[in-house]
Amino acid sequence: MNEPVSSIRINVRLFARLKDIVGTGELARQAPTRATARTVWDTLVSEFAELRDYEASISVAVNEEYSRMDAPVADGDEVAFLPPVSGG
Amino acid sequence: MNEPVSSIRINVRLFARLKDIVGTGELARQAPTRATARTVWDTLVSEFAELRDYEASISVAVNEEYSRMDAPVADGDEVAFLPPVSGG
Amino acid sequence: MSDNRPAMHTALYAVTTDTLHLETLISAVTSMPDAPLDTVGPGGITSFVGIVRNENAGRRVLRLEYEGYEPLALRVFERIGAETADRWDVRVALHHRLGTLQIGEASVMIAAASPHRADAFAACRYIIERVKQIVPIWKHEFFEGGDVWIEGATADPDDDAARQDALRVATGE
Amino acid sequence: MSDNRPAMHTALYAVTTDTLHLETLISAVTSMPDAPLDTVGPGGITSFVGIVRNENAGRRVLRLEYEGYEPLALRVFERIGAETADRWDVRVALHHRLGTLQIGEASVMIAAASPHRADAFAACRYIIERVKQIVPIWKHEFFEGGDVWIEGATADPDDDAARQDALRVATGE
Repeated sequence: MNEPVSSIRINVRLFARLKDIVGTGELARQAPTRATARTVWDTLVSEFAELRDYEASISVAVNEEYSRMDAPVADGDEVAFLPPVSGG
Repeated sequence: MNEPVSSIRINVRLFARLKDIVGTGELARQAPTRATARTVWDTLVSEFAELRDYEASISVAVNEEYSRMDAPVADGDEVAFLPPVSGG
Repeated sequence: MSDNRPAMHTALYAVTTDTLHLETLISAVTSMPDAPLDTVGPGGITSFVGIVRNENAGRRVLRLEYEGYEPLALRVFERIGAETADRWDVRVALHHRLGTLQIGEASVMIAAASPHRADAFAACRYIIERVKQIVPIWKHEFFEGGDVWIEGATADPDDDAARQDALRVATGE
Repeated sequence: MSDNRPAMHTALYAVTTDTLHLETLISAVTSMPDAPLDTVGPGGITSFVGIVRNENAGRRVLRLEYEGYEPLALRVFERIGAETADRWDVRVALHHRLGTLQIGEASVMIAAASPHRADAFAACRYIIERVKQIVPIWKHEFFEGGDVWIEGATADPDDDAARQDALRVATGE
């Protein structure tokens, strides 16, 4: 295996303008075993600087449930970052 | 003519329980030329004592418009007496 | 039925023995035949449907028979519509059924379209309150063991206290 | 379309690219398959329909494209339904459309049935406020001269202040 033993794989979902910034709504990223949703977000921000504008306004969902940025994430989890919503 | 010169003819409309008390929803009554809606009502009450229960709660319409008991009525007018409403 | 469909389709106010259809009211408040093409359309439509219930004041209701003074009822509908238009940015429709209604059938339907949903909600609520206050329509209730004419409010469209009550309920103020 | 009609007919919550139909929601909130026959049915049904407008913030809107996180949106619909059931004596339905919507098309429909019309009105209003606060759906607005993602509220279902705001608007308290 090429990947470090201490790494997990996270399926990331992005929506609306976050998706436009990154260029896709679905991607995968590696994270340390004790990662939180914030760890995953910070990884994305390091790659896509424009995401930083959403630092204070995003919501996060883990495995299709609303969660918190400090929630731990596990290998294979789906972590979705949601810009401010505008349904209705 | 059999009717006195000073008399007018009023077409009376009654609804809901008023109609049940009188036994019809449409009737005609004579009234003096300077009659008001109240004059017509009092004529009916003198014939149908049960109507007196509605003294304080009826509304009146003259020629298909809400009116007042002290409004003058004219020959050929339609005067409707309305018990408390319960639409909806 | 097919004959009067075109007319019904644009009737904002109706008193009828026919079954009521909410789509008809919604069409009526959203189609604006006289409006210029660039007019901003409604952002929201609120509606209310009143349904005949099988229970009233502890009585098992079997059916209702609605009686109305039709020409005056229609004029009062228009009056209520004018009252809402004075107060809110809204286009409204109001249909009431007469005759025999079974449990579960719709007796009254209201629709209010507005660019602002607060206006649509307030107007719709105001209208049903005003219907119960001043529209010359009566329920004859047939229940297990008897029947009774329901008597609610003494109708007086000029009673400002009643109108203020309806406004308070509608706006929550 | 004909295939999913039976299922749609009883769906209280839906996120779909299909045209929305208010009759479907009203059927869903008035049919009570599990209720005993002597249950008191609803006395009133309040509904709300959100319509795509041709103007927003001074821009001439051409169309909207709605995107959603569907599985989470459905769970949030159920959560909002539970919030209303906790508070009011009401049965509710909530359908939201996704994909491309033209001006005048319905983006969201809500129905609330209750024995008490005050409950039906409050629940319906509460639901649209909550939809705008916490449902993971986004409007992509295409207007004359460009396009923009509309960003409203940071979604946080546990934000009690937001929930209290929605309650205040719904009850007028």
